[in-house]
Amino acid sequence: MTKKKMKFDYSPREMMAIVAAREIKDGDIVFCGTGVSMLAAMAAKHISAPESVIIFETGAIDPKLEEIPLAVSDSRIMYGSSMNSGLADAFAIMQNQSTGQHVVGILGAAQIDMFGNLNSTTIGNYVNPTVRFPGSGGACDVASFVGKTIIFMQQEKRRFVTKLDYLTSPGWLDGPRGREKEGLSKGGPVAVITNMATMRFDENTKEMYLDGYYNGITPKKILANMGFGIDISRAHEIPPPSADELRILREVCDPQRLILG
Amino acid sequence: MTKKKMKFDYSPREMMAIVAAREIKDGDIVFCGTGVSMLAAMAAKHISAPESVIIFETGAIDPKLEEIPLAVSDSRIMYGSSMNSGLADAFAIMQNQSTGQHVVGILGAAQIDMFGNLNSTTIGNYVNPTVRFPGSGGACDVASFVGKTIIFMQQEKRRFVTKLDYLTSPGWLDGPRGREKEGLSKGGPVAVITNMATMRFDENTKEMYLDGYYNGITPKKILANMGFGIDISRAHEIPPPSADELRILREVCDPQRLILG
Amino acid sequence: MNTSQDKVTDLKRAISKYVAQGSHISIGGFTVNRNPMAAVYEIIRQAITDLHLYAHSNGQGVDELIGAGCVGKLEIAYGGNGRFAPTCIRFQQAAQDGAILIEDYSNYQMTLRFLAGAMGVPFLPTRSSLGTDITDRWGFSEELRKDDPKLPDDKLVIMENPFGNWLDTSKVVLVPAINPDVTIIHVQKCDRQGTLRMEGLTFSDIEQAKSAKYLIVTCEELVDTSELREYPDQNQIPFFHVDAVVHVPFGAYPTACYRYYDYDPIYLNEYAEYAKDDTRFKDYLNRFIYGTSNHRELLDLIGQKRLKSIAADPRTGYASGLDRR
Amino acid sequence: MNTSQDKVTDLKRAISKYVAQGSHISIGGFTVNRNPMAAVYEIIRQAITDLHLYAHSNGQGVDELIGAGCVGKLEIAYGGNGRFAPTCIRFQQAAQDGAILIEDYSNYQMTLRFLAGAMGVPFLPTRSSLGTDITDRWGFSEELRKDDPKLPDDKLVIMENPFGNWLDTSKVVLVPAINPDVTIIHVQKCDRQGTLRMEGLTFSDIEQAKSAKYLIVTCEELVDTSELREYPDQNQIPFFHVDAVVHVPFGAYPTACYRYYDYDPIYLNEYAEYAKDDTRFKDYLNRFIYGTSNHRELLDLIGQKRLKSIAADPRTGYASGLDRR
Repeated sequence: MTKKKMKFDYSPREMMAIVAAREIKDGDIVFCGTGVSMLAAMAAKHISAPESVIIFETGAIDPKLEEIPLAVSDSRIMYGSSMNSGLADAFAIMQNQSTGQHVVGILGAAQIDMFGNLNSTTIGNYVNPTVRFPGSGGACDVASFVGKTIIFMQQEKRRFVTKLDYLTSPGWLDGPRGREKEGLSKGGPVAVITNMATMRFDENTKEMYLDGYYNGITPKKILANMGFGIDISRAHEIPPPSADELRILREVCDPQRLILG
Repeated sequence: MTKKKMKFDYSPREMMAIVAAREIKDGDIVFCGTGVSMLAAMAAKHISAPESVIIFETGAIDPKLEEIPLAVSDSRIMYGSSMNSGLADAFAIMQNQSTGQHVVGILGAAQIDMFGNLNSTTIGNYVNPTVRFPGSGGACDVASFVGKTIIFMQQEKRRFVTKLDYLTSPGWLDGPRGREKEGLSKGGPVAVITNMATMRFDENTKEMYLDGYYNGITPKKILANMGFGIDISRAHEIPPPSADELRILREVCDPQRLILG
Repeated sequence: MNTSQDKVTDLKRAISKYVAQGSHISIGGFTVNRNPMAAVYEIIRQAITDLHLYAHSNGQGVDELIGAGCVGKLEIAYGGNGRFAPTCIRFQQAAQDGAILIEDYSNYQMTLRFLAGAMGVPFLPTRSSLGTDITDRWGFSEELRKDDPKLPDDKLVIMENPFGNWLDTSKVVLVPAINPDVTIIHVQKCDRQGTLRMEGLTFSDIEQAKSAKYLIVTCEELVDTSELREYPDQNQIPFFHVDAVVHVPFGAYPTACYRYYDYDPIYLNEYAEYAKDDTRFKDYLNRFIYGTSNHRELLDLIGQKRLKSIAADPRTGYASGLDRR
Repeated sequence: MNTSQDKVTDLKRAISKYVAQGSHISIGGFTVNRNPMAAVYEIIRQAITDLHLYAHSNGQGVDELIGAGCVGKLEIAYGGNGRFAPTCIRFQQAAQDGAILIEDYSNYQMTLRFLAGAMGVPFLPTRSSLGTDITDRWGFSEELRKDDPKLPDDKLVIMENPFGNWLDTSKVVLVPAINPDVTIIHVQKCDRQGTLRMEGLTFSDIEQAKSAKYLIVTCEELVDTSELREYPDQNQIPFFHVDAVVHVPFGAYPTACYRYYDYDPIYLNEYAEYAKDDTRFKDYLNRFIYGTSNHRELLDLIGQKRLKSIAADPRTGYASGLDRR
C-alpha cells in the first residue's frame, strides 16, 4: 500500500477520525487521549463544533494545538490554553456534577465486550499475564464519570470478545441497570468506531448493535471480525468523508501525518 | 492610663507578645491569627527564630510583612511571600504527617477550661445564644492537627471556666488520653499566655498549672481571676522584656501601634 | 456550565437571573479581601430574601447580607472581620436575636465541603473537630434537613478509619459536599468567555466556583483572551464553569483587591459604627445601598480622593503607608 | 520537612542520602514531559534495587528504572509513553516475565492517593472504578500487605455513601493515602531554600511532592529568592517540604521541559529500539548510563547539535517545527 493517496481516497484511520468528529457537538467538553482520538477532537473543533472544548487529563483546558501532540503530556498542549493545571483538577471536571455530564470521552482499548466494557490492562492471568498492556491511565476514570464515551477499536475477532480478561474501564457493565447498581454515573459508551464500522448500544438492552458500515465493507465482513454476534438489522452505509473534512484533517490537524501515518 | 511609656515600661499586651515569641524556635512553622499572635510571630522571627516560618490559613507562606496585617486576608501577607495559595493548601500543611507536627498554632478564645479546650462560638444555648462570638474560623482545625498550640487569653474569671458553653477547639479534651481516644493528632496546647501569667499543662494529668507570673503580679491574684483552681507550686517570675525585644516589637513589628494600641 | 464565547452582562441582569428568594449561594473572598461587594450590594438592592448562605470567613460581605435581611440560613465557620470587627456586628445581633438559623463548621471543613462539591464526591474526610461541639451540636434539625432536598441528612459523619490505623488515624470526620445554586466571586482579570485570573491569595474561591451550579464573575478588568492565554499557568478556573462575566471596577470595595486597591479603613470603621445600632444601620443601608442605583454611584459617594488613598502601590500590591487606625 | 536557608547539594549526594534499597519512591512528570531523568539515571548508576515505585503515567522514567532492574514493586496506572511506546517496552517485558510485582490503579486514583498523603488523611473517595477489575484484583497479597508496614491492609475499600444518596451517589471507592519515603521532581526554577516554580502543566507533581517524607528537587535554573518571591502566586510548593535542591540543566532530558526544551524524538525512538531486545538494552545502559558518570557526560554523548534542535521556541515553549517522526 502506498502512502500517496488520490484526492478523494482516504485511509481507514482518516475515516475513523472523521466519523468520531461527527459525534462531537457544540457545548461538548472533549476528553482526548493520544493518537487518532486527538485528531478527531481537533477535526470536530475545526469542522462542526467550534464551541466544543478540548481538555486533557494532564490539566490543559482548550489549548491552541498549533502542532499535533504526541502524548497527553506534550508541551504542545500547554501553549495558548485557557488554563494549565494538573491531573487532580482535570479529573474533577469529569466527576463534577455540573460539568461531567457534558464531557465526551474518547477511549481505545485492547478488548471490548458487547456492553462496551474495555480491557487495556492484561491478557491471561492478572498476576502473570501473557500480554501486558499499559493499564487504565485515565480511561477507567473517564469511563466511570462522564456523560458519553466514544470508543476506537480495530475490527478484529480477538478484540471483540464475549468475556474480557480484565475489566479496566466500565461500559454498560452487565446491561441497562449495571452502572446504577454499581454506583457509576448515568453516562456510558454511545459509539464504537472501528476501521470498518460504527456500533451503538440498544437503548433498552444496552447491547451493541451495528449502526453503520463504511463504503466497501459488508455487515457480514464485520461480523466475521468479531468474537460475538450483534444485531445488524439497523445498519446503514456511512457517508464517506467530504472533501472539506479530509482537507481540514490533513492540512490543518496533521500536516506532518504524525498520526495519520 | 497614658499611652506614652517610659523606655523600659511596657504594656501587658507587649509582654504577652514577647512571652509568646520566646516559645517559637528555629524550624517551627508558625500559624498566625490576627492581632497580638501576629506580632508574636513577627517578633520571634526578628529576635530568636530567624529560621521559623510564618504561614496563614488563607494560604500565604512566609510573607515579607513589611507592614502589619490587620486580618489574615490582608494584602500585606501576599507581598514577598514564598508562595500564595488558598485555604485548602494551608490547612493541608497542618494536617500533613510530615509538616503538621512542626506547626505551632497561636490561638485566642472567649473561654478556656483546665485542659486547654477553647470556646470561641457561643455563650448560653447554642441555637439561641446569649452571646455569639465569631466561631471557629481555622482555630478548630489548627487545634485538631498541629504539634503545639499557644493560647492567648485575658485573665478573667468568666474566661477560665470549669465547663465551656461550647467546645470549639480541642485542647487535651478530658485528660491525657483524650485526644487519642477521639482520634486527634498527638499535639496539643503547651502554653496559655495571659495579661498576668503563663500556664502550662502537666505532663501526666494534662491539667493546667501556673508556670510563670509577670513582674508585679502574684499567684494569688491570678487565681482570683480564674473560675477554677490550678497548681501554683511550680510558678516563677518571668523575666520582663529586654530593651532589644521591646525595640524590635515597637520599631520593627508595629511602628504604627495598630495592634499594640 | 457554559462553553459560549461571550458571557458579558451587567450586574443587575446577572443577579436577577441567577439569584432568587431562597437560593443557596456562596460568595468569594475572605474577611476584608476580594469579597464580591458590588454583587452583594446588588442583591441587597434587589431585596432578595431567605438566602441560604454558605460561608467560611467571608467577613464583610456576609455581615452586610445578614444586616440587610437577605439571609435566612447560614452555614459558617467565622463571623469576624479582622481588626475591624472581632465578631461581625450584624451577624452577632442576628444570631443573638434568633433572626437567622446558623450551623457551625470550621474553615477547613467549609473549604473541604466546597472542594467535595467541586470534585463531585458526596463528602471528604478530615481529622478536624473530633471531640468538639462542632460534631455534636447541629444548627439545622433533622426535620428541616429532611424537608430541604438541597441539604444533606447529616451535618457530618464520624467514621472509623476503614484502613485500620493507616496514617496513624483511627477516626475521621466526613463533611458533606456543597453545591451552591450560585457562587459569586470577584477577580482581577477576566475575558468575555470566562477565562480568569486572581492575583494574590485565592482563599476558597476556586473550590466555591467549581462547586456551584451557576457562577457569576465580577472583574476589575475585562481583558483580551490573548492576554490571559499568554500565561495559562496563572489562570485558575476552567472557563466553562463561568455563566456570567460582569465588568465592575472597584467591585470588591470596601474590601481589598490585591494589586488594585486596599481595603478602605474609613469605610470599614464607619460601617462598624453604623452596625452597632439598628436605626443607624438603616441609615447606612438607605444612604449607601438603597440610595445608590449601582456600584458606580456608591463609589461616587465615597469620592475620588478616598479611592485614590487606597490605590495599590505597584511594588507591594497594597496602599503602602495607608493610615489604617 | 526542612526550614533551612540553603539546601543546595549535588545529585550523587542527594540520591545516596535519600534513596536506598527498598525505598518507597515516586517521581514527577508525565510520559514524555518533565520526568526527573537526571535523577533516574543517577539511581541507575548507583544500582539501587528493590525500589517500591508509585507511578501514575510517568512513562520514560518508570520504564528506565524497571529496565535497569531498580524496581521490585510497582503501583501504577499507565505504563505507556505516548506515540513512542503504546506500552512501555521494558515495563511490558518485566510484567510478562513476572520480574516485578504490579498493582493497578487509575490515574485519578493514584493522584488522589498522593493528594490524601499530602492532606494527611488516610484515604480519599471517588466513584472511579466501581464495577471494574481494578477493585477486584489485587497485585499485592494480603500477606505481603500485612508484612510491610508501609503498605495499607487493603488495596481500596468500597463503601455505601454514608450521606444517603447525597450528590446522587450510592457508593464510593476509598483509595488509601501514599506517603513515599522520597519524591523526586524536576522543575524549571528553584532557589536555594526550595521555593520553586513549575511552568506549564504540573501533572501530579504537587501532590507527590507534598506527600513525601523527603523531597528532592532538580531544577533547570537555580535562581535568586527575590526573583521567585516577586510573583509568589506562580510558586507551587511550600519550601519547607523540600529537602535537597540540585541544579541540573537539561535534567528532564530526553523528556521535555516546558519553555526550556522539547522531548528528543531521536533519543526516544532509539530507546524504543534498544528496549525491544535484552542484549541491546544492556548496550544502551552501558553506553548511556553506566558509561557516563553524570548527566553532563550523558548530554555530551548527545552533543550540542541535538540539544539545540530541541531548544524551546520562546513563543510556544516547545521546539516548533521539530521533526518528530
